[in-house]
Formats: sequence, structure tokens, C-alpha cells
Amino acid sequence: MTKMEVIIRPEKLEELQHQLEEMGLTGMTVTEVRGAGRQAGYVERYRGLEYRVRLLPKVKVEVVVPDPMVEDVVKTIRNACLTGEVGDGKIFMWKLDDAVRIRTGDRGNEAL
Amino acid sequence: MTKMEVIIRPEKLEELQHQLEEMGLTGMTVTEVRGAGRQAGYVERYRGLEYRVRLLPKVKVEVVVPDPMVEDVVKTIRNACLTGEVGDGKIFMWKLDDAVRIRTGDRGNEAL
Amino acid sequence: MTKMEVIIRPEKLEELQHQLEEMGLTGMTVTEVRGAGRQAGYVERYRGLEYRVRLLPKVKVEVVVPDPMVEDVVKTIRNACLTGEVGDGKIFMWKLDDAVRIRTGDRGNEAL
Amino acid sequence: MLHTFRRHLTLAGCVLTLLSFGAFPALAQDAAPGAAPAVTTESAPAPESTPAAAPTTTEAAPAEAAAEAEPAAPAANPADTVWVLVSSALVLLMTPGLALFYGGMVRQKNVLSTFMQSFIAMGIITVLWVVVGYSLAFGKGNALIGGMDFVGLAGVSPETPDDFYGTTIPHQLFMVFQLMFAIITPALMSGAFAERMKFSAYLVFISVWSLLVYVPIAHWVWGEGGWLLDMGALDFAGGTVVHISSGITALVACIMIGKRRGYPSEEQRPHNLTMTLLGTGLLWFGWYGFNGGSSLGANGLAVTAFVNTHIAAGVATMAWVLVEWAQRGKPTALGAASGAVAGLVGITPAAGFVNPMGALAIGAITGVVCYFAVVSVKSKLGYDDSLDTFGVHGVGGTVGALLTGVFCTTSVNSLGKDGLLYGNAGQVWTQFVGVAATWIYAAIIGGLILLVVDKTIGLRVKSTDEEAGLDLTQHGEEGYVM
Amino acid sequence: MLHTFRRHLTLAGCVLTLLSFGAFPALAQDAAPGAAPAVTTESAPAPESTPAAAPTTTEAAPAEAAAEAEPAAPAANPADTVWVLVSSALVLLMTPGLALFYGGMVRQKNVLSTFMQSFIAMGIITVLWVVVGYSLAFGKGNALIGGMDFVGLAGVSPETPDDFYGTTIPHQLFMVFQLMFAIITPALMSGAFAERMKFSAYLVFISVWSLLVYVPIAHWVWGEGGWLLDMGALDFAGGTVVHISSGITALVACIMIGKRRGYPSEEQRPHNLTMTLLGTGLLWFGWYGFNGGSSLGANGLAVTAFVNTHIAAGVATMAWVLVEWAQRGKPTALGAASGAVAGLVGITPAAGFVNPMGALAIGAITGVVCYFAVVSVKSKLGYDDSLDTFGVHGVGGTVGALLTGVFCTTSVNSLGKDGLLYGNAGQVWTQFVGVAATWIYAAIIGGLILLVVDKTIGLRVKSTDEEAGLDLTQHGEEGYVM
Amino acid sequence: MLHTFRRHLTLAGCVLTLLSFGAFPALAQDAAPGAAPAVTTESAPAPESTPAAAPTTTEAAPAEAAAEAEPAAPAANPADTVWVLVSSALVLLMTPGLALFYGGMVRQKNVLSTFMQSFIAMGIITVLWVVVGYSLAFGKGNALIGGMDFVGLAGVSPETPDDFYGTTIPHQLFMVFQLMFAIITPALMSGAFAERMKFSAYLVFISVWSLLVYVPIAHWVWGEGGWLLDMGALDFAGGTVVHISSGITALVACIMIGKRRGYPSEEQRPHNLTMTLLGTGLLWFGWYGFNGGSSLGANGLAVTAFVNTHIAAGVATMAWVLVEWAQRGKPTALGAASGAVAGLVGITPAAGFVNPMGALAIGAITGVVCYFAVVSVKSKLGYDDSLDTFGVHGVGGTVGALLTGVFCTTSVNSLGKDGLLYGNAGQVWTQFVGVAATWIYAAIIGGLILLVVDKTIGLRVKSTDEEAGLDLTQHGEEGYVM
Ligand SMILES: Nc1ncnc2c1ncn2[C@@H]1O[C@H](COP(=O)(O)OP(=O)(O)O)[C@@H](O)[C@H]1O
Ligand SMILES: Nc1ncnc2c1ncn2[C@@H]1O[C@H](COP(=O)(O)OP(=O)(O)O)[C@@H](O)[C@H]1O
Ligand SMILES: Nc1ncnc2c1ncn2[C@@H]1O[C@H](COP(=O)(O)OP(=O)(O)O)[C@@H](O)[C@H]1O
Repeated sequence: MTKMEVIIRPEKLEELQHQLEEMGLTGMTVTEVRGAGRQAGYVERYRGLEYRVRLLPKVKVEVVVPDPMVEDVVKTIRNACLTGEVGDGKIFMWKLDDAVRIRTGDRGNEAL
Repeated sequence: MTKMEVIIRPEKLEELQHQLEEMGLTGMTVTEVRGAGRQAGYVERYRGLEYRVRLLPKVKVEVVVPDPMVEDVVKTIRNACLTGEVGDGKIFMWKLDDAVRIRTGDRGNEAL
Repeated sequence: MTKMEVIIRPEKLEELQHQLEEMGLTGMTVTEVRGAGRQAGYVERYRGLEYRVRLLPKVKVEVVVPDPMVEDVVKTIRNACLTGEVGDGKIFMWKLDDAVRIRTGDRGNEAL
Repeated sequence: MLHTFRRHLTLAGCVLTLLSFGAFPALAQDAAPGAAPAVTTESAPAPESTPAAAPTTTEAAPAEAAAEAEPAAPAANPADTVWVLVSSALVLLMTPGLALFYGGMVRQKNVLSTFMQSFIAMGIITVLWVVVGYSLAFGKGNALIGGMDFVGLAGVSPETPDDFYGTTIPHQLFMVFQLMFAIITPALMSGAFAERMKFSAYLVFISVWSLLVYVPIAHWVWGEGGWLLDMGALDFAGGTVVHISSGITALVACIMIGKRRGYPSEEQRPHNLTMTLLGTGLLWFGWYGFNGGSSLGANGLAVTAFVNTHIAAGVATMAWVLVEWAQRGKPTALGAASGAVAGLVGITPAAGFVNPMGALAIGAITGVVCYFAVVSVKSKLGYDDSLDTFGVHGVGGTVGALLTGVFCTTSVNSLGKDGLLYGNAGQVWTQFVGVAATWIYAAIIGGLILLVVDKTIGLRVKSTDEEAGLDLTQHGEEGYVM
Repeated sequence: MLHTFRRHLTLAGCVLTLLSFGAFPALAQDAAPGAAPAVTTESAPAPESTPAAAPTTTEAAPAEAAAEAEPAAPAANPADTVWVLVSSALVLLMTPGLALFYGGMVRQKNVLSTFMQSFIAMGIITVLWVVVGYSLAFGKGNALIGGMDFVGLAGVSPETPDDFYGTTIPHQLFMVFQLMFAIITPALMSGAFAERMKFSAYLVFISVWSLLVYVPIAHWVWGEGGWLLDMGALDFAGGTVVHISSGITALVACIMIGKRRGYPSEEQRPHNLTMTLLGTGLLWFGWYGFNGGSSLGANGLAVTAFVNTHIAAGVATMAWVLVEWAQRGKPTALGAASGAVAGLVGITPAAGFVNPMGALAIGAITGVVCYFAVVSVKSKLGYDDSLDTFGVHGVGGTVGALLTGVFCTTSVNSLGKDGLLYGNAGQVWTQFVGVAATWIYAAIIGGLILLVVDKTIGLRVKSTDEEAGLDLTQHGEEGYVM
Repeated sequence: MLHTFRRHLTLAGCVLTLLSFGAFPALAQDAAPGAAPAVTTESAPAPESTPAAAPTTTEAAPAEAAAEAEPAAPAANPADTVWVLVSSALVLLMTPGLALFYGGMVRQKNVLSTFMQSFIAMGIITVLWVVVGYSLAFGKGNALIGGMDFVGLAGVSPETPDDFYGTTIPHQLFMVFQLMFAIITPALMSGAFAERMKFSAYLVFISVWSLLVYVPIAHWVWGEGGWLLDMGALDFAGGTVVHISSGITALVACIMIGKRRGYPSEEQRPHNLTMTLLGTGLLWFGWYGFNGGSSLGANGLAVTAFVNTHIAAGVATMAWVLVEWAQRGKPTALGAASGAVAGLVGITPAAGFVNPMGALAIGAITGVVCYFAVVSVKSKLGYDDSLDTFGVHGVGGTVGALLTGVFCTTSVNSLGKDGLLYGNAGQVWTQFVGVAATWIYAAIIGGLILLVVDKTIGLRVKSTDEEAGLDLTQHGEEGYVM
């Protein structure tokens, strides 16, 4: 089981969810986050006080997949979320030790 | 040290926190998230435009525990959060390499 | 590549971001979370109904760094976020298996 | 089954609408020929804003009847007309204000459904009122109910006054001013059973309740020949008609529908108190029209009611906040809002009958009593009057109606009464009868309506729908997508 | 280049302001000496609030001219003055109400830019109107446009009435009442091209549009000698002038500027419907001034317009919600809000010409027609009228204007006309001509202005700016930092 | 210790309330017997809305005194009464408007405490005003302070006018109109020391400040025999009384209490600008009552004040936005809101004394000057006037008061003065004296009060409480639970 943490542009969420579903992956958890990186930020001014806003709205999609699917999922994500402009985001991934489905007590891949 | 990431129904948060506290676990970090899975979503309509909303409000509870406590915590979580209906949520867990308490610089289990 | 998950006081975010940038780390992902721990909570009352609020506003900063930088980053974080009062927060860290830059397809440290 | 019901409802709505259209050719002549030149008689002294007109000018009638006998129709007074026009607009604004007040106190997932319970009243009650409600409340009838002469607003002139109600403003203006009261009253109840009633059940419930509970009580208290009016019970702007009637049925409703899922163990904090405070501001603002406008004229009585309203709201805000501070250690914003509304409720029946110091007393007492009703009594008795419709409107309306009998004085309003403090202890008894009759009627008939709706449509949403929230499940929407 | 443009704009603004200052010494005497004693003539019977005054009292002129001939200047009627003062304030409040109504429907990243499109109109149109707009609309001119006599408000007295417009209220009050209409009209358009227009382009566009589209149409319909007025087209409070003009140009604009990035595939749900509902409440409240105030007096006509406005809003709310419920399975809060506004739009041209049952019919029909325009027609034709300015204001205004010709009756307003139902089928044709002229003019001139702005400044923001949101990129701010 | 203080406060509050009850039997006769028939004298020509009545009709007194000598009591004019009733309601609404305006600019964790600082003023100032404040401000006294004759509103009739203040409206109405001003003024100050003052300290501070600063200055400027009034200083609706007094004390307060924790290094962006914009809309709307109502009658002066208010707000919006655009590259929504309020502040003292072009000039100048005060001066001098109470109200009020001396003209208001532009340079000096006196008095007495409160209760919350936010620590609530 691998956890993939995907940071994307908010406007790509719908497309990504759609394409993952087509692969048979319906399970996912989504969080609204803000991200900084190479993408340029903005300057905001409130009555002359200036704020450099480097954190831009992003969406974090967490999806836990059986290990063999990882590369396919990477492909799907790139397919769904690519614009080619700076700020398209990242995928971070690591192996999980276990998973539990609360409802049933299923463990491991069963729980997904 | 194991990190347990628990996705639950929002209305179960209070009960879970209560039961974990009774086990002596007061430390936790909570995020509002939205989740998709087997649980059916909703259809929303705004002036006739239809949106299939598959992401439902969930709460993510992150709790880092010493390794020996993991199974007890799983039990407690299931105890607190079980309704038996689809959408009760998941527990994902993995081992951490280290932890730091910012205030003191304590490392590892000391930091929890 | 190590993922560092840092829970801090909201008011320290700006300083932390500033100091990480000075180290050359611009990439980060930030989430608003609520945390419980040793820090005392509050009592809220609405028309006499009493709520013990143990979850306090915190900010979670996620930053993925090449392994050799980890200790430096820990130092910087403590430097930026220390007040010495209970509730300064934690750093949790673990090794990642891989990272992908969606825009380019870069993998591993290249993707950061 | 719900599905079938929905169809029926739609049909019913359409039929209702169409029926009312059928009525209009017959009414084409409602602006009678005599209307146009009417205002030229304005120099006649009589109908100039009578300074001490009670909301229904029973006693004043003889004096004015003379003046009316001479010209074809009495003229509306322009200044009085403006004041009641403005007041009508202010009272309408209270319904969105109520939506905010209540909406801020529920959880996020139910905010739109709570708003809808107020907004839909602006739709359905308007239709019912112009078609039949106004006539049943204010048409010529008996001691218990009005008649059918104003059905479809037949004979309700936009130019000339009625000869009994608001004799210095156009009859249609009196009608629309009263309509605003009819709208907000059922919406008030929604606070008691918030976050768990089906929208379809709510819509049917308030429609029937408006006709079977609100309309008769309005007739008793304000209608020509109404038994409470003739008995001498004072209710300046709706303490019994609006607040007690809705507060009591609300109590019955929240007991019948049961507690919210998870109450009180789960966290159910207000999701947006800034919204509640804005709502309070709009309610306070609109209440000047509610009470001040109930003078139906631009006279000293309007000033009295306006000033009393303001004073009671202000002092009740302080009373609630200070008691809470002393009792619980912190003064809360929700407490300030609750106190303000409690004071406004308490002064409603009294606004045109007491002097400023009476208003100060009524505000302070209502504020404190409602505080304890909401904070102590409710949790002790254990019902889930979720947003305290009973605790504030039922209790506050009752306290205000009784205190009216204590503080009222004919030195303020010669068409009013003297109360306990001015040597007439009997007025408290008269007020008590009015209160008791309203309690009993609203409890019984309100309860019966709820029972029937529950057996047919079902009052309560499914438990899983309650978990997901009424916005999603009843309306297919979300309040915030942020 | 944008940079240069900005400089120019700033300069232009400053110059405009300074120029207008240049005008003021010349105007120092605008409160003419004769003004002060004017009110002492008030006991003269004539100008007492005439009960059936049309918004522009053409026919009434002879009767009053006599009264005016005697004293130096006719006196303003105090009650009429209060009503129009209050109505002006109410109409102003509609613009922030519109900001909320629209602001709640856009995505969070564009909420401030949407607000700004309304608020800035309160600034720029005010300046334009007092400097030149009012004069061009209501100054003495020909059938197509007013004149220059009121430039800089020269001769627009705060004490005495004009001898044509609002003959019982101070001329300056008539001017400011009209100004409120001039403010909200361009802001209405912003719904059609929401979330994608440059602020600089918007500012220039509405300035020019106000002078080249709004002002002439206002003159045609309400101005002395305006051709539609003389032809007998009825528009009580702005069905054509306000709603059709803005609705049609809005349609052209949203087609010219193109769809929003990602429309309709990406999720673009309203970010805060509680805001939209509050906006609806304020619009409804303000609309009493919009329609009721258009009687320009505290008379039966004001009552008629007020009552009709309320009824149409209420019934249209029900109509939209019930049709939606039957068609789509759920009654929505946004539907209730949309229905209310549609009903208010529909009754606008008719408010002072029909009876309550006419208002009921107009409300129901407009509610249903707008529902289908918004829900079915738009998606079929495929344009992105983002917040349905055309679907509600263009369509609703058109339906209302035509139905005015069906339901209007001189029994309500002797200065009005009889419509189809009262034996005068020709009025529908007259109304049609008014509608058609407004459609054509607003489409062509509106389109040309947009074209010029597009070629010079560019209407649309960059695609990446659209992604980041207009709040950040146009205004350097965020709506919420929570 | 705080605990003990709280107890004392509660006690004090209760005692105050009870004391005031003690007063009421003595006041039972406040609606004097002569009042009821008063309105029958209305046909008497004299008190008909005098077109050029100054807020305090000193000069007009002789003329009216004659009329008054004949009947027992002068009659209130109904149209004037309506206008001031409505205006009072509008001014009250400004306080919730201010809560929104300020509340949107603070951080989320302090939003309720900011709201409370406005709402609690609606409570405490109401009580103080009716008990003693009104009497000290407007009771018969000397050049510096009023007297005790109106304590507990004794002799303040709801029917008949006072013979000095608002001679055509019931005295109680004048009292409540003034009360609305007394409420909002201390609340204005809360912007300067936002996010860091203890609620208990705030409550005591504004109570004392209201009696020791507001009340005397109101007496000087508007009270019978007040020295600034007698000197001929013009302040139509409160430029000195309301805006300068609060603005100056606010400056002192923010310096004394110190900067916010983390200011200016930490991010302290406004948490909800849509709230601020809605607040701006309500302030603008309410300001028509603030300035327009200060004519105290339904006359040309009301129209003048209304129109000038609108124009100044509109042009100042544009002025701020354009200067900001040119200077900083982007026009902001907060800038539009700030400009509007600055313009409204600037026109306040002038509204009934200048013509529309004067209003245009005052609006533009105030908008630009306040822009620089807020954006440049503040950061240079380094104080933390958090929401710019001084920058907008102190500076804007000062600019407006001085410009009144430049642009005022008797052609607009015969009871006013001619200013610099009309050949009377001395008026600028007179205005300057009024401004200077207010600055000095508000700074010294305001500062002393703050000092005493700081030494006893302590002005500032603990640093950790400031971090957690005032909502949690002062009120035990959260604004949003979403
Ligand atoms: N080192 C990092 N650790 C955690 N998150 C990161 C890191 N670098 C980037 N991110 C996240 O990825 C997003 C996109 O990164 P950015 O560098 O702007 O663009 P790109 O990935 O196209 O090069 C950021 O907004 C941030 O949320
Ligand atoms: N593969 C997954 N990866 C990440 N989160 C998941 C995954 N599957 C489910 N979840 C999370 O768990 C929640 C519950 O899952 P669901 O399948 O609806 O119910 P159940 O766990 O009862 O079978 C989802 O809403 C989602 O937040
Ligand atoms: N065991 C834990 N698992 C996850 N998060 C934790 C844990 N313990 C603490 N935290 C997070 O760290 C924050 C600070 O912890 P706390 O114990 O209050 O202070 P300190 O770290 O200074 O001892 C908490 O608010 C919570 O968000």
C-alpha cells in the first residue's frame, strides 16, 4: 500500500477525480491547502500596508493505492493536472505499514 | 513512533477525542477534509446547473503514538467512530523516523 | 528525501517561511489545522450551553527536503517558532519513497 | 410517497395561484371611482394624524364617524401614509433579519434550510394573505373570526381608509402592514425545530398554522369585534398575536419532533455568530416599524412606541449581558443579541401604552427572565428548543403582555388603560386572560396541525439526512463553497 | 500599456473632478432667493399629494399649472418629500444589496471584484450624473435626448419643485432619486460577464454606457418630450429603462467577452449563498422605494405600487420554487432568491398601473418564464450569462413590460391606460414598441461601446489572472483570510 | 482582582438600572394633560416645516415664539415627525453597520469582540442617555454643560416639541435622534485600539467618556447657550461632536495602549472584506438619516443635506480609488470603502450649509487627504491606529469642519453663514476655533479617562490572551465554527 499525496491546482480537482474514478479508484481524501514554491506570489495592499503573499491556493489529494498501481496513478495524475505552467504541483509518496477500514475492521489492501 | 491518520465522520470527533483522552492520549491534530469512497454523494443544482458532489465532509485526525500502543488505539478508534454505515472512514498508519518538540528540543517518543 | 510535518502557532508562520526562504527552501505546503496537547484549551458558552474547546488553531507546514538538510531545517524551525510557552508545536518526519514534479515528470530530489 | 406528495404540493400551489387569477377580473374595479378625488378633502380637520390612536381606533370611531359622514370617503393623511409605508418596509426586512439571526446559530450544513424557512414565508404567506387570510382576520365577522368580504382584496382600496382599521391611511396599506406581521410570525417558530424538519412538512405546516392559528388570534386581539379587544386586553404590536402564539406552538413542535440527532452530547455550536449579530441589527432596526408603525400614524404615539422600543432593547441587552457576566464569568456576544431581542419582544405589547421608565423596567425584567428561561429552565426540562423560540418569544411575549398590565398608563395613551401601578390592578387580570387564551389555543390547535402533518407527510427528515445536513438533502445546495 | 492606460484614467478622473469644481462658483446662487419663503404657500390646496400622479405628471400639468401661476414658485409637499427621501435611500441600498446578491454567486476568488463592480458605480455614476448625466436625461431637449440646462445641477433647486418632474417635491430630490436608478443599472450588467472582465475596462465601459445608453433611454421613457412617453408607452419604475437596457447589453457583453475559463466543465458553484440571500432581502426591501417611490408622492399610488411590488415578489418566489421542485425534485434557496428578484423585475414597469390581482398574475408568469429562461434556454443556446442578468432582468423586464399592456387599468391610475384585459389591445402593441426600441438600441450601442473598449483597453483579463482570481490580480486583495 | 471588578461592575449595572426605576413613578405624568389636543392646532401656519431650519433653530426662535405664545403648546408637524423617526432608525442602523465595517478588518479571532464594542454601545449608552446624558447635553444649563431638568426624561414630551430644539417634532423624538449619535460616537473609537482592549475596560471607558467628553462637546456645539454655537461655529451633523471628538481620543488611546502584538511584522490582513463592504453600504445608507435628518424637518434643507451627503460619498470613493490606483498600481475594494466613509465624514459638518458643488469639492479633498493620512502619515509616525479611526474620522472630521468655513453659503441655508468663498474669511477662523477646542478637550479629558481606567482595571489584555484572540478570552465564543 502506498500513500500518494498530490498537490494540484484547485481547478484541476474535478478532472483528476474523474480520471481516477475511470481507473477504478474512487477513494480519496481532499484538503484545501496553500502552497509556495517556484510559482510567483502576489502583492496585496490594505490601506497601504503591503503583504507579499507567497502562499497560493492549492488542493491536496490523498489517495492510498495498492503498490502495483502506483506508476499508473502517477501517469493519470500528470495527465489530468498538467498545464505546463509553473505551479502544477507535486506528488509525494511513501509506503504505509497498515490500513484499517473502521466500519469492518478490514486491514491492509482490503481496507482501501 | 507510529503516525496514525484517521478519517472519520465529523460528528464523531468529540467522542473520539474523549475516548483517546481517557487512554491518556491528549495530543492530536485535526483537519477538516472532504472524502470520496463508497459512500454515495449528492447532487446539487444551482439554477439548473447540476453538480455531482462526491466529496463529503470528513475530519482527519492525526495522532502520533509510541509503537506499542497502536493496536489499542485502533480499537479505541473503532469503538468511538463505528456506526456500521458506509462512510465510517479509515485508519492509515506508518512509522516515523523522528519527532521533535519545538519548545524543548526533545526528540523521538519524548517529543509526543 | 524526508518529509517534515511541522505543527506551529499560526502567528509564527510568516517568520518560519521567511527563515526557510533564507536557507533556500521556498517549497512548502500549508494547512490550517486545530491541535490538542498539553496547551490548555478554552471554555465556550452559548446561551449557557458549555463547550470545552481543546482544539486550538494551529498551522501545519509540510516541507519535503533532501535528507542531508534535515537537521539544519530542524534548527531553523526551532529558531523561528520558539516562544518557550506550551503549545509551540512539533516536527514529525519520515522518509519518502519518491516525489514527482507534475509539470516536468522529474522524480526524487529533482522534483523538489 | 414523498415523491407523490411533492407532486401534489406543486399541483396545489399552481391551482392556488390560478384560482386567485380567476378572481381578478371580478376585482378590476377595486379602485372605486370615488377614490381619485378623495384627497382633495384633506383640509378637513378630522382625520389629521390623531395623536393617541390605538392600533385599532375603537373609541376614536365616534369622533371620526362624524367627519366621515360628510364627504363620500374619508381622505388618507399623507404623513401617516408615509410612516406606515416605511414601517411596512421595515417589518418586511425583519424576516431576512430573522433568517440571519437563526441562520448564524445553526451548524453550517443547515444554514440554507434555516434561511429558507424564513424566506419561503415571504412567498407563501403573501399569497395566502391576499387571497383569504386578510379577510378572515380583518373582514367583518364575529368575536372569533373575520369574514369573507375582503377575499382576494375585494374592496380593499389603495386610496381611501377603512372605516375601522387605520382610519387615516389607505386600507390597502393597512392590509400590507398587517401582512408583514403575518409573514414573520410562522418564521419565528422555525428556531425551535431547527435542523431537523422536512421542508415540505414545514411549508404545509406554516400555511395551515397561519390560517388556523395566526388569523383567528389576530382577529381576537385586533379585529373589529374580536373578543379580546372588546374585553380590553392591550396588545400594542403583537405580544400575544405574534410572539406568544409562535412561541407556544414552537414549544409544542420541538417536543413533538424530538431532539436533534446527537443533542446535547455532540458539539452543536453556532456556525457564524457575526451573521446572528447582523440579524440582530436588522431586527432591531425593523422593530421600529413593527412597534412604531403600529400607531398607524405620524403622531406622538409613534414617537412613544419608537422610543420605548429602543429603550427596552438597550436595557435588555445590558441586563442579559450583566447577569451572564456575573453568573458565568463572561459577557457574550450571543448574550447581547439574545438580550436585545428579548427586550424587543417584551416591549412589543406595551410599546404604545407605557412611558420611557416603564419601558426601562419592562426591558430589564424581560431580559433577566428570558436569560433564566433560556439558560436554566430549558436544560432542566430537557426539551430541545434549539434556537430558543419559546425561551425568548414565548416567555418574553408572556412577560411583556403581563407587564403591560402593570406599567400601562392613560397619561401616555388616552385610548389605552391604566395598569397596576396606576391603580388598576384589574388590567393585569385582563392581560392574563389574553395570554392564557393564546397559550391554550396556540398549544392545542398548533399541536393538532403538527400531528396531522406528522401522520401524513412526516415532520422529521431521515436520520442520515440529518447527518448530511438539510441543505444537501432538502435543497440540494451548500451554503458555502470556500 | 495597461500601465499607461491607468495613468490616463487617473488623470481623466482628476481632471473630471477638478473641472466640476470649476463649475461651482457659477452655481453658488443655485438656491435662488425665492426659495426660502416658498413653503409658506403650503396651505394652497393644489400641490397636496395628488393621488394618481404618474411618475411624470404630464397630464396633471394643466391642473397644477394654474396653482403654479399664482405664487412665485410652487411649494414642495412635506409628506411627499419625506417619502421620496426615504425611497431614494432605499434605492441606494439596493446597490450594496446587488453586490451581495451577485457576490455570493461567484467563486471566492472573485468576490471582491464582483462587489467592486457595484460599489464603484456608486462613485463614478454619481459624479457623471451631477456633472452632466442628469441634464442630458432630464434637461429640456428633444424627443431623443435632454439638454444642457441642468449641467452641474445649475438651477436644480433643493427647495422648489421642477414644473414638469415630481411637481410636489424639491427638484434636487427628484434628481437624486433618479440618480439612484442610474447607479444600479450598469451594476446589474456585471452579472453577465462576472469573473473575467478587467476592472479598468469595466470602469470605462459603464461610464460611457451610462451616458450613451442609459441616459437616452431614460429620456425617451420619462423625459419631457421623450418619444416613448409621448407615444403612451407605460413604464412605471424602469422595466425598460433599467432592466431591459441592462439585460440586453449584458447578453451582448457575455457573448462578446466569451465564457469563463473552464465553463461549464469545471465546478463553478456559488461560494456563499447566505450572502446571496441577504442580498435578496436588501433588494426586496429597497424595491419598495424603487417602485413605491416612483409615485413621487405619499399617495394612493405609492400604496398601489408598494403592495403590487410585494405581491409580485412573493408569488414569483413561490412560482419559481414550485416549478423547480416539480421539475428537478428539490426546491432551492437560490431558486427562491431568483424567483423573488424575477418577480420584482416583472412588476417594475407595471407597479403603478395594475391592481393586486394583476400583480399576482404578473409575478407568477414572470417567475415561471424566467425560470425557464435561466434553466433551459441558457444551457441550450450555450452563452455564459454567468449570474443570469439577461435571464432575469432582460427576460423579466420584457415580460413585465408586455404584461403591463395586458393588465394595466385606469381604475387604478387615471393617468395610466387600460390594457388588453380592459378592452384596449393596442396598449400591448405600444408596450411592444417600447420594448423593441430598447432591445435594439441597447444591443447596438452597448455592443459598439464594448467593441471599442475591447480594441483599446481589452475587456478580458489574462487567462492566468482569471485562474488566480480577479480579487488578487485586479485589486491586490483577498475577500477572506480565515 | 478582575474577578472582583467584574462583580462590582455587575452590581453597578444593576443598581443603575434599579435606580432609574425608582425614578419612574415620579415621571408617570410625563405626557402632560395638554398634549392630547395639541395636534388640533396643526392648521396654524407657523410650525410647518421651516425650510431652512438649522439643527438648532436659534435664530428662528423669535418668529416661532410668537406662534407659540398663542396656543398652550406648539404642535408637532407630522411630516417632520416621520422624517426624523425614519432618520433615527437609519442612524441606529449605522452602529451594526460600523460593527461590520470594523469587524471585517480585524483578524478572525477578534471579530466578535469587535462587534461587541459596537453592540454594547447600543445598550449602555441608551441607559446612560435616558437617565442623565440627554439632560446634561441638552437640558438648560450654561455655556459649557446642560442641566438636570431632563434627568430620567422628565418633561421630555412624546407629543409636543421643545421650544428650542427641533421645534416642529415631539421633544422625545429629538431626544432619541440625538441618542443615536451618542451611541455610535464611542463605538467609532474602537477601531483605533482594536484587537487588544479588555472588554471590561472598554465598557467603563466609553461610559465615562460619553458623559465627560461627548456630552459636553454636544452641548457646546448644539446645546442652548453652548459657547461654540453662540460663537457661530457651524457643525451641521456632528463633524466636531462625533468625528473629531472620537477620532482624537482614539489617537490618544491607540498610543497609550500600544501596538498590537506582532505589529507590523506579523501578517494582520483583514479577515473578511465582504463584511467591511456590507458595513460600508449600511453606513452610507444610514448616513442619509445622520445628515439628512439633522435638518429635523421634511424640508429643502433635508434635501440639501441628503444630496450633499450622497455626492460627497460618491466623489470621495472615486478620489481614494484613483489616487491609490495611480500611487500603488491597483484600485482596492477596501480603498473604495475607506473613501466612501471619508467622504461621508467630511461632509457631515457641512451637509446643510453648502451647495452640491461644494459637496463635490469637500468629498474630493477629504478623500485625498484621508488617503494620505492613512497610507503615509500613519506608517511614518508609527502609531498603531489599527482600523484608522483617527486617519478617517479625526482627519476627515477636521478637514470637513474647516472646509465648511470655506464652502458654506447662506444661499443654501439662510440660518447658516457665508464662508471664505463667499467673502467671509472669518468663518474659517471660527471653524478653526471649534476644531481646536474639540481636539484639545477630547485629547486631554479622553487621555485622563484612559489613564484612570488603565491604572484601575488595566486597558490591555494579557499577551497570551491577545494571541488566542479576544473572542475566546473576553467572551468565551468563536465567530465562526465552519
Ligand atoms: N519542497 C516542498 N515541500 C512541500 N511542498 C512543496 C514543495 N515544493 C513545492 N511544494 C508544493 O507544490 C506546489 C507547486 O510547486 P511550484 O514549485 O510552485 O511549482 P512546480 O511544481 O510546477 O515546479 C507548491 O505550491 C507547494 O504546495
Ligand atoms: N483509497 C483511499 N485513499 C485515501 N482516502 C480514502 C480512500 N478510500 C477512502 N478514503 C477516505 O475514507 C472515507 C470513507 O470511505 P468510504 O469508502 O466512503 O467508506 P468506508 O470506509 O466505510 O468503506 C472517504 O470519504 C475518504 O475520505
Ligand atoms: N501525539 C500527537 N500527535 C499529533 N499531533 C500532536 C501530538 N501531540 C501534540 N500534537 C500537536 O502539537 C501541538 C502542540 O502540542 P502541545 O502538547 O500543546 O505543546 P508542546 O508541543 O509545546 O508540548 C498540538 O496542538 C497538536 O497540534
